[in-house]
Amino acid sequence: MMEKGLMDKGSVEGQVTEDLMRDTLKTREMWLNMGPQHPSTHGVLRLILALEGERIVDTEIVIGYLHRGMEKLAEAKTYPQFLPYTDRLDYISSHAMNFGYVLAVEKLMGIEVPERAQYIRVMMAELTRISSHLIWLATHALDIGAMTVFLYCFREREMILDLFEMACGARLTTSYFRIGGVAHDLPDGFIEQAREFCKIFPKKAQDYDDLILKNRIWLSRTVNVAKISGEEGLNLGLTGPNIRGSGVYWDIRKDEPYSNYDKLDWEIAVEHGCDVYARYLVRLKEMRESCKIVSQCLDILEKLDGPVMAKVPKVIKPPEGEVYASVEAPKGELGFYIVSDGSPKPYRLKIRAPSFANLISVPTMVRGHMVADVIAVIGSIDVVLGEVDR
Amino acid sequence: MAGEKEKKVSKGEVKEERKPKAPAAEEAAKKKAAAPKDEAPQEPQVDVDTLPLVKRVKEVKGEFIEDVKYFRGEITFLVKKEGIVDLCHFLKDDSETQFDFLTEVIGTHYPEREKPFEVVYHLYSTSKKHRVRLKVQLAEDEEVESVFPVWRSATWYEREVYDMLGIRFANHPDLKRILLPDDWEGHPLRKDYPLQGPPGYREAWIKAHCASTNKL
Amino acid sequence: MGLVQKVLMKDLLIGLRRTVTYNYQKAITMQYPKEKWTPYPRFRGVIRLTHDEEGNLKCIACGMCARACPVGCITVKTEGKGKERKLVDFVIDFGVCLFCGLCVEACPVKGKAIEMTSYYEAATYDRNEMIFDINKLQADYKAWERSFKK
Amino acid sequence: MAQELVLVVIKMIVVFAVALLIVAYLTYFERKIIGHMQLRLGPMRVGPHGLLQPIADGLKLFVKEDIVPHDSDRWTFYFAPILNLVCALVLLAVIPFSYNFMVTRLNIGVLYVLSLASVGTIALLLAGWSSGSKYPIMGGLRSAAQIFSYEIFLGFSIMGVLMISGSLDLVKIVEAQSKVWNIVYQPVAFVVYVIAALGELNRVPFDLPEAENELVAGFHTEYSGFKFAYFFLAEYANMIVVSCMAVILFLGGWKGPVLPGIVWFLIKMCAFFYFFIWVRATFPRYRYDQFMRIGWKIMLPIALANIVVTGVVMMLV
Repeated sequence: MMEKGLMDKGSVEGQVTEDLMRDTLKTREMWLNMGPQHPSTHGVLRLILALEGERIVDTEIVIGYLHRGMEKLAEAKTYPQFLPYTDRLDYISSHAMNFGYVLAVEKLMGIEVPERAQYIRVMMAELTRISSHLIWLATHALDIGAMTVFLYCFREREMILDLFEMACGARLTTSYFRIGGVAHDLPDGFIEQAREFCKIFPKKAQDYDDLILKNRIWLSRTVNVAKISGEEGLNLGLTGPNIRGSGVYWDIRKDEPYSNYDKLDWEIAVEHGCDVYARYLVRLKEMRESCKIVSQCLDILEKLDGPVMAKVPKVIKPPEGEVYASVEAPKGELGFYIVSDGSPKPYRLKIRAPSFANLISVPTMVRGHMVADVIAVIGSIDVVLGEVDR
Repeated sequence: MAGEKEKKVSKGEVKEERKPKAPAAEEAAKKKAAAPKDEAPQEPQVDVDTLPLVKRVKEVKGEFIEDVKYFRGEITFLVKKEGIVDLCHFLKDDSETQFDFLTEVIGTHYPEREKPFEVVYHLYSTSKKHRVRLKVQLAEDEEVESVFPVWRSATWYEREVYDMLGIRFANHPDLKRILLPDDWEGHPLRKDYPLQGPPGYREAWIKAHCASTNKL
Repeated sequence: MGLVQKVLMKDLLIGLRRTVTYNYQKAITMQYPKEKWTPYPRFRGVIRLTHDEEGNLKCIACGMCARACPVGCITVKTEGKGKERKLVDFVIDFGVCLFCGLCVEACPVKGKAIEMTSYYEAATYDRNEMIFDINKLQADYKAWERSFKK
Repeated sequence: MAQELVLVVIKMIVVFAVALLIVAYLTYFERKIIGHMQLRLGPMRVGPHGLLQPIADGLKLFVKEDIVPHDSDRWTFYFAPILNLVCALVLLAVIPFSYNFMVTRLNIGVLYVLSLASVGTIALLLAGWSSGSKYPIMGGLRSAAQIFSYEIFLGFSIMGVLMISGSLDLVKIVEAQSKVWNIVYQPVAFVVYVIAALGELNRVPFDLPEAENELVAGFHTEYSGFKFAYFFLAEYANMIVVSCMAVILFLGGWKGPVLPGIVWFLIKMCAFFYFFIWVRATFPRYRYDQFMRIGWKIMLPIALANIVVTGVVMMLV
């Protein structure tokens, strides 16, 4: 099965034959099965690598080991019932997933969300972005061998998860957003604790920089590895920090501002290196920008009072029609396409998962590199298999 | 709406809504009174033909466009099946549209329609910052041309549509299942596919994997 | 980075300094079975049924929670119709439960007839033990909470 | 004669038993130190502060199922871990822990250590090859490449020391450092030696043969139970040997004021372990080709230049 899959791409076969002709010695490429159980494939990703020594000739990606049929399930759930399921898409940034879903339903129904809820949402989404990027940095560094960064990142992530637990009652699968607002208002003491986090975080982030930012080993492992130009990246469906690492100024929060992002002061993080290191820098910068957004939101929330839920009918029955709403999730563009037939259940719900799209470019990125680089590349594009397989 | 779906809805909902029905209706009425303020600017009677994007497309590739819709600020083109790749090439390269990014490809199944399948393309332009939706309707055994020559990312999206709905794409370089195992039977996102898998599948799975627990 | 710095391995020494300073700081580990995490008041743990002042269950057997549940893990068994409706059994399968809290939100009773406690040590060796019936759902976790709360 | 033989046997038993115990506890200290560097506690459960953890680990490995892969080369598969451990332990025989505390005094001690150390690496190659699996063979190949490149400049780096002391006898080398340690004369050689030692030991940042994030576990992916323990012990025994050699060659062996020689020796050795563990906690891992490039293009020329400079200075002084 796997041999056939690879051979189907005519160009690869041609490449291999050419190599065989060139070498007088009859050599054959080795097939290496990386995953679904492998320390650095971030879950259940499976790569079939065709190797020449340690150099990669071709890659095939096999996914679907975590397929739960979310889209089919959605057709059998009412709109509010599907919300907890979205937590389980990208389970390390569940607020962002909720955000995309509720925005789509609100767009479909034409609900206006109260100001206060808007800012709470933005703040939570940005905290999620920081925590997601922290996990990414932790695992990416661990993959390349710097294991201490992992623990330092998790230390800060715990602070964010504490905040989540305080506001939502759960640390990971938060289910905090509701169609028309958020489930509860912020609890007492939240703002102070969040402020403390914003104060501490930039200082603590210095630790990761000390360990790897200028480290020569880190540089030699990431600079000029897996280069992909902005144009090619767009062609291959890259979004989010990955495409911003290739010099494309594209952030949905800026370009199609939703939920008051346009009223806050922040910058798009863009790097022009196009390589693993550039993507690393983009995310580092994004974490700091998110921190800025969070503290701005806190300033506003302190003064702004009001309801956190819009007036929403008890049974949510959107009008007939279809909408697509997208948010800038930590991994890239997360979109929900909902087709409604006027009943309380979506007729069709499609999730545009950023990790799924980001994976498409992996074979292009790793061609010609070494086995060790595959790990660096997978780490750098930040996949979460819950989202890829849905 | 399909009879089956209708039945399911009524079975599930009528019973449930016995109590909240009145408040829900009230709410809806209240909302209707309050809503026009929010909804009205979103849903005015926009003449779609005046939108610059629609104008441009109709002007150059009008022969492929069957219909244009406008809902919640989103433009949808219903495209003739033959013209999709041509239109995509145009939308990508034209200086007024510049849709350089294929967001996703979606398949939808409407069993009661004459052409039951619908392939939906979402396009985005990173320079113009606008979006558009293209739709192609297909009959049961029809194929649509792959847009893989325009955007390479379409390979995976189209594989997913094939996997989930069984819609075939002509000239696709590697059309096979992507999320489900290669030997899977059926296409789960079709409306006639049962929610808990093929009959007997769940029981067989429990027997094979959960032998130790008698209740699941 | 200048050549001198490169030869002197400044980049590496910065990292070494960072790890060695942490070597002599206090660890942040929480030794779980010995020390336990005290959840915040909103924590969504195991669900229980609440009582009114007279010690009766608040539940009015309306079944709203069962309908709100995304996974259908709640079963409310009732007897009689209309005003005579009586609660016979209330079963939650925690093996399926998502702990999303939608059931509590849906509860129409004043002061909520079901609540989410902070109890989180609900792991079992057998799937069947995760199915809580009406008696098990009235368990009190106050003592458990007090055992480690500061 | 008989008395002498008994003495040698006693020394052997003491050295090996102590070495194995130290090796076991090295794993404990490594876990503890790395833990604390990462703001964790490390092992805490078995015994007070986890002090019995190494024993529990050993027992666990002893009773674990011993898996032999179907496609493996059976006898080589069994032989490789034994060879690895034996090579590591035999090296300890010539290490002078103090002036008269050693199993045997060999007048070509340095040569003996260098040659047997490379045999130990062959065991890794054998292990990788005989497993009949792809990840181990890649690990094995990587370790083979390491023998060829790092062994060479490891040898060159200590050449300067040998020139100064004029002997291959480890005791004489230490005696030659009575006044000034060799590290003062040979700082460059010391740095080269440490880097080569990290490469030779497969430690971070050069732990390519067993890079767990790429090759699962490298050459010992297929090993389990006690055969795995052999590799584990050998790795740490090698760490002892390399640290001992560094102490002898560059840090003046057992020389030191007030305290008895053996205590000085152990203190210096422990400082070296700490350094290895410290490095492991801090750095990422090099890629295989970069590792080779560092060896051949940077370290080897430096080591050669060091020899030339040492020679010239010795001629002039």
